[in-house]
Amino acid sequence: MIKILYFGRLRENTGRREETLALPEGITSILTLKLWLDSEHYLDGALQDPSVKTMVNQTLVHNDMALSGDEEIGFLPPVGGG
Amino acid sequence: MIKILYFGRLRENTGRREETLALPEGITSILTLKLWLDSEHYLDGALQDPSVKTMVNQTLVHNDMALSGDEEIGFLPPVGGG
Amino acid sequence: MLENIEICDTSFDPAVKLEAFTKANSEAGAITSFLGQVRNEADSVSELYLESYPGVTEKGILGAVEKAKSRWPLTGVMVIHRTGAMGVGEPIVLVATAAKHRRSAFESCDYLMDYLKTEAVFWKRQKTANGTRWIEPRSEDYKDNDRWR
Amino acid sequence: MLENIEICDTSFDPAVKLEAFTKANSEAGAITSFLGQVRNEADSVSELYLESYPGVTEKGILGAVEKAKSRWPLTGVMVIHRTGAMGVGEPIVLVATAAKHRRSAFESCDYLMDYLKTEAVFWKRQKTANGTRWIEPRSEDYKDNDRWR
Repeated sequence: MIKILYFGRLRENTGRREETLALPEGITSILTLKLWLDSEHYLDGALQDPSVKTMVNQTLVHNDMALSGDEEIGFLPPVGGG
Repeated sequence: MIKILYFGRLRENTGRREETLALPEGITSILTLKLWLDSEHYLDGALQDPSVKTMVNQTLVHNDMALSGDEEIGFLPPVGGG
Repeated sequence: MLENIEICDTSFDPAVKLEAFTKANSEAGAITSFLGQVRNEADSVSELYLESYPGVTEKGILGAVEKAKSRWPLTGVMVIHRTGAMGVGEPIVLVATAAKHRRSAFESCDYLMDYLKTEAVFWKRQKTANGTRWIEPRSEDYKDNDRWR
Repeated sequence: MLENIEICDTSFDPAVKLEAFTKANSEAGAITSFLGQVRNEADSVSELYLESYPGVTEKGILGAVEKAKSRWPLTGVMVIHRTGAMGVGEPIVLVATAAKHRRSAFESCDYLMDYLKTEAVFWKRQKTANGTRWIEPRSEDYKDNDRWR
């Protein structure tokens, strides 16, 4: 199972803070997962926005990162505190 | 009467925090007052040191400032707090 | 080296925190602190909401503190950051640094605030009279942060 | 504009002063503070003694505060400075500035500290194991102060 975390505005876009699911058939990388989620949740490209960063098991990764189906995946819009 | 205030190391050089005296005869400016005090208190030129600033009635003045004999005169070595 | 990093989802008292830090660093010559509070804006911000990525956020701040310690000779560092909902006047962030001389204390505190504003893993939502919006660092914030590269 | 300038010849509690300042500036976004304390040095400073020129010292600090206010959009300024004899760990100076954004708060606090270190009318005597000596600003202090010209 993969656990997906949505932060900031992505949480509002998706209507959820997190979801846990089996990696759908044919989804093998961050890029394909993003495209699949985008269509699944009607995100209008929100995950494709270049300002959105992805973490796999709490480490920043690129779109071509392969997925095994047993990861924590975080989608991070631009950060900033203080 | 003039009131003379010595600060910082000048207080130790002169052995006093302040003194009040009548302007001695012939002493008409800061420059001549400094020379007179220097010899009076055996200051070895301490008041002539260019780092020592002079205030008359709490305003910075130059050596050629004339004295009337009714002033508060402060001798200030280099300042710095904090 | 005294170090205290806290991310907390309930209000904290900056006076209490800073007093403890000052006591623990009583022989440091210089302590600089920065307190960020929810501003009262013209368009009346009534609430600020911050979220973090637990684990990732702390790790990032710890990394910035390590960088600060390698760059300046510090004797103490404290970073306290709120998450959750905050009203006007409530503390958001408190950073304090202690060093022998004031330049190190000032610069490291300034550096850590720039990190927190632009790189720390937080998301910030503002509630105003016109609804809510997610806010990102201003271009000045990124520029400030670039000073340390 | 909240303003508080104090020169005091007995110890003050920085936590109490800063808490009052923070309360009075609860709607400012940013508060920077600097606390200078008597350091514990290798050559064991056992005491620091500071004297002022009453009237002149206050006027000078007030002038620096006015300059800070004209240079940065501040909502509050506090300067508290000790005179007399102080032991290791005792507070010497506390400066706090409040503004909408952090850059103004940081820079004005830094500026006021540079003024206090190099131009404020104080004289400072250090007592060490080897006797006493009057200390003047370091060349770094003058250099720091030149940044604001």
